[in-house]
Amino acid sequence: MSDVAAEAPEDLRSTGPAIMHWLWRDPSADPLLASCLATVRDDDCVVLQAEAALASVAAEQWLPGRRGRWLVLRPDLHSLGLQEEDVASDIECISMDELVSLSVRYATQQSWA
Amino acid sequence: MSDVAAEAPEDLRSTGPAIMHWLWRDPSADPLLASCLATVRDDDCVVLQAEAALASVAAEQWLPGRRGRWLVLRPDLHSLGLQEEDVASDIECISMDELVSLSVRYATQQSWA
Amino acid sequence: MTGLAAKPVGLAFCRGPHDGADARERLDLALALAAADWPLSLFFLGPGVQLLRRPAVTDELRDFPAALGTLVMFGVEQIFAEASALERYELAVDDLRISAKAISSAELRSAMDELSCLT
Amino acid sequence: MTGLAAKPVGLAFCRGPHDGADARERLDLALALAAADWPLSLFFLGPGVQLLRRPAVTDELRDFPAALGTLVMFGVEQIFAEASALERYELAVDDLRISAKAISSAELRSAMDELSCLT
Amino acid sequence: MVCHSPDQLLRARAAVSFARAALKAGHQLETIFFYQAAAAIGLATAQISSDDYDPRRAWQELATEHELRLLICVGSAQRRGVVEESLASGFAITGLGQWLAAMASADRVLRFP
Amino acid sequence: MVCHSPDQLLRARAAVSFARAALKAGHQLETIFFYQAAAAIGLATAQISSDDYDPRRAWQELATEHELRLLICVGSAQRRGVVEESLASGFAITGLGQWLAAMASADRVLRFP
Repeated sequence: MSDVAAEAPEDLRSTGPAIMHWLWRDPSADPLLASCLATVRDDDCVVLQAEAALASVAAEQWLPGRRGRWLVLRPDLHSLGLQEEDVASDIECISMDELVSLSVRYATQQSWA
Repeated sequence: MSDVAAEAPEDLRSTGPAIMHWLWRDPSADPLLASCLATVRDDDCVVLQAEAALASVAAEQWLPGRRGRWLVLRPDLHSLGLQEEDVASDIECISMDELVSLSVRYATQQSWA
Repeated sequence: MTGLAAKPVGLAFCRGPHDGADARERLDLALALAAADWPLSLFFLGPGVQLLRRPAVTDELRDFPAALGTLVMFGVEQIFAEASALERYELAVDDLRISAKAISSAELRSAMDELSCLT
Repeated sequence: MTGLAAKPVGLAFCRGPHDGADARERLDLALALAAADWPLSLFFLGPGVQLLRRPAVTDELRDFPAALGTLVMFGVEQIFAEASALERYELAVDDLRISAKAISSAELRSAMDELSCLT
Repeated sequence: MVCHSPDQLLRARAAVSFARAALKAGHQLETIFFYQAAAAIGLATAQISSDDYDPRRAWQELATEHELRLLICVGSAQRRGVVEESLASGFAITGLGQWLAAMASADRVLRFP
Repeated sequence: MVCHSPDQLLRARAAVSFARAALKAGHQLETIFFYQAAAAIGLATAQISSDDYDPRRAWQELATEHELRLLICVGSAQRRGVVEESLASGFAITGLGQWLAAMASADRVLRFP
């Protein structure tokens, strides 16, 4: 069985629908982070919710080799004492209204918590 | 400031009393595991309590370069579906009575949870 | 949009057996869905694979095997365990309490594609 | 055995600001000890260093700075933050909400040696 | 389906404000189902510090404005001491059957862990 | 000082059986202080499945046998809806002052997170 890190990206060229992944835990205490990273496809979307928003700061460290569209919510950033400037450049800062309108575009939502 | 992994063992040759460290969390979700490992001295003792008992099985993976005396409680092993044979050879399986008599020998107890 | 009932529901077990009541309460959810003949797939991910460990002795704290056995009795067959997690916790597929298929991340993703929701 | 009061008590903050009520309730403990003039050392370890982050805007969820400021007012001076954790969460010592000393693992261990208990 | 404990404030606010934003965007939302630790959100006897975000009040306000049903799973409630006498106004205790019925009529179900 | 939630069964059993073993070994143990999530262990209205380990009953039995005081911190209790009316027998609600007094007279304090 293949290891998470050894997974080749082309294995994920599935024909299924795109998924919106929701991450919820502080990246340093999240045993599911690697599992999530390994299942994300280029047309997927990943939302760093609540404590997971911390992963948007030292993103190279927490989220190496990420694919897909990555999002973080502004209210979460502010409650964690972070500013938009702290966030990695390829991660978008959005509002809750934007998240709602984005989420209906994905047939399946998956919570990693 | 030195990194946890780069810490030289000789830095820990303190003259203070030995400490009993208590680890409590599943090793895959424990952000404090590295912090604890880096402060353990040769004359210390580390108890893998509750979910932390899982670290006694794939110990090379979870607890690399460990120093000191390592313990795990038999009731925890059993409740996690593990047997004494599963435990790494340098980790001792003990009873709660043995833990009590050991713990009074250490002036300070530190919970990592 | 189509109704949820058109495709199977996926339930993901991501926490260990004694890490709070999470595993116990998600099993209740699985039992309710299975009893209502709802098509169901179960995923054991990360620390959740520990739920599948066959116990050496009966656990005095909480009895999981009964609930897992009932799910199999109800005809739930789509049971998957994350291969990398099995490895990390030193679990062999033959040692599991119920029969589960070890899947890679790519296979996990393909299985997710078949679901109406995964929760 | 000597009484606990002979040496300072160490309190370790190991969880983030919004990971349950842990941080809030440990601050209450620190305030009670400080108010009783109990010698006290505070340690911010792992995700706990996030409690020291100076907020960009006031947090509508819960107000930590007030309690931390009170501790400083009560004369608590022994405040330590794990250097490797500060680095991991990209925090600079100058950016912290209250003045804390960044310490290596070896220094953390030496500081622990001075305590009657660390909890 | 809301599953987080009432003291996980980031998660609690995420759930409430997602629901509010979805309603604002014209989505139909009928039932909020409280499962696991979230059952304690409906506990009237729990005192919340006046400075803190209050998930119980936030849900009550949203429910009143939009005629939402706030249903707590009976199993989760019993485990956490939430009984009819200690139930906050606006909340009701119900069985998993109600959740199944809501699932059957919904286009999607979102979990807030 | 017991801090874990009543549904963390491994931790709950560890605390009870450590206390039992310490008493058996002749150590003096007078006060068990319930703080944070452990306040809910003293909730009489919480129903525990008859098959599961029951921390509330385990503490009650130990307290009766050895005249222990089971003290719940008032702040933790209020947050979790533990009030005099819902308090399990054998438990009492108290302030942090009692904890300070116990600290002052004890040789050591152990925390079970």
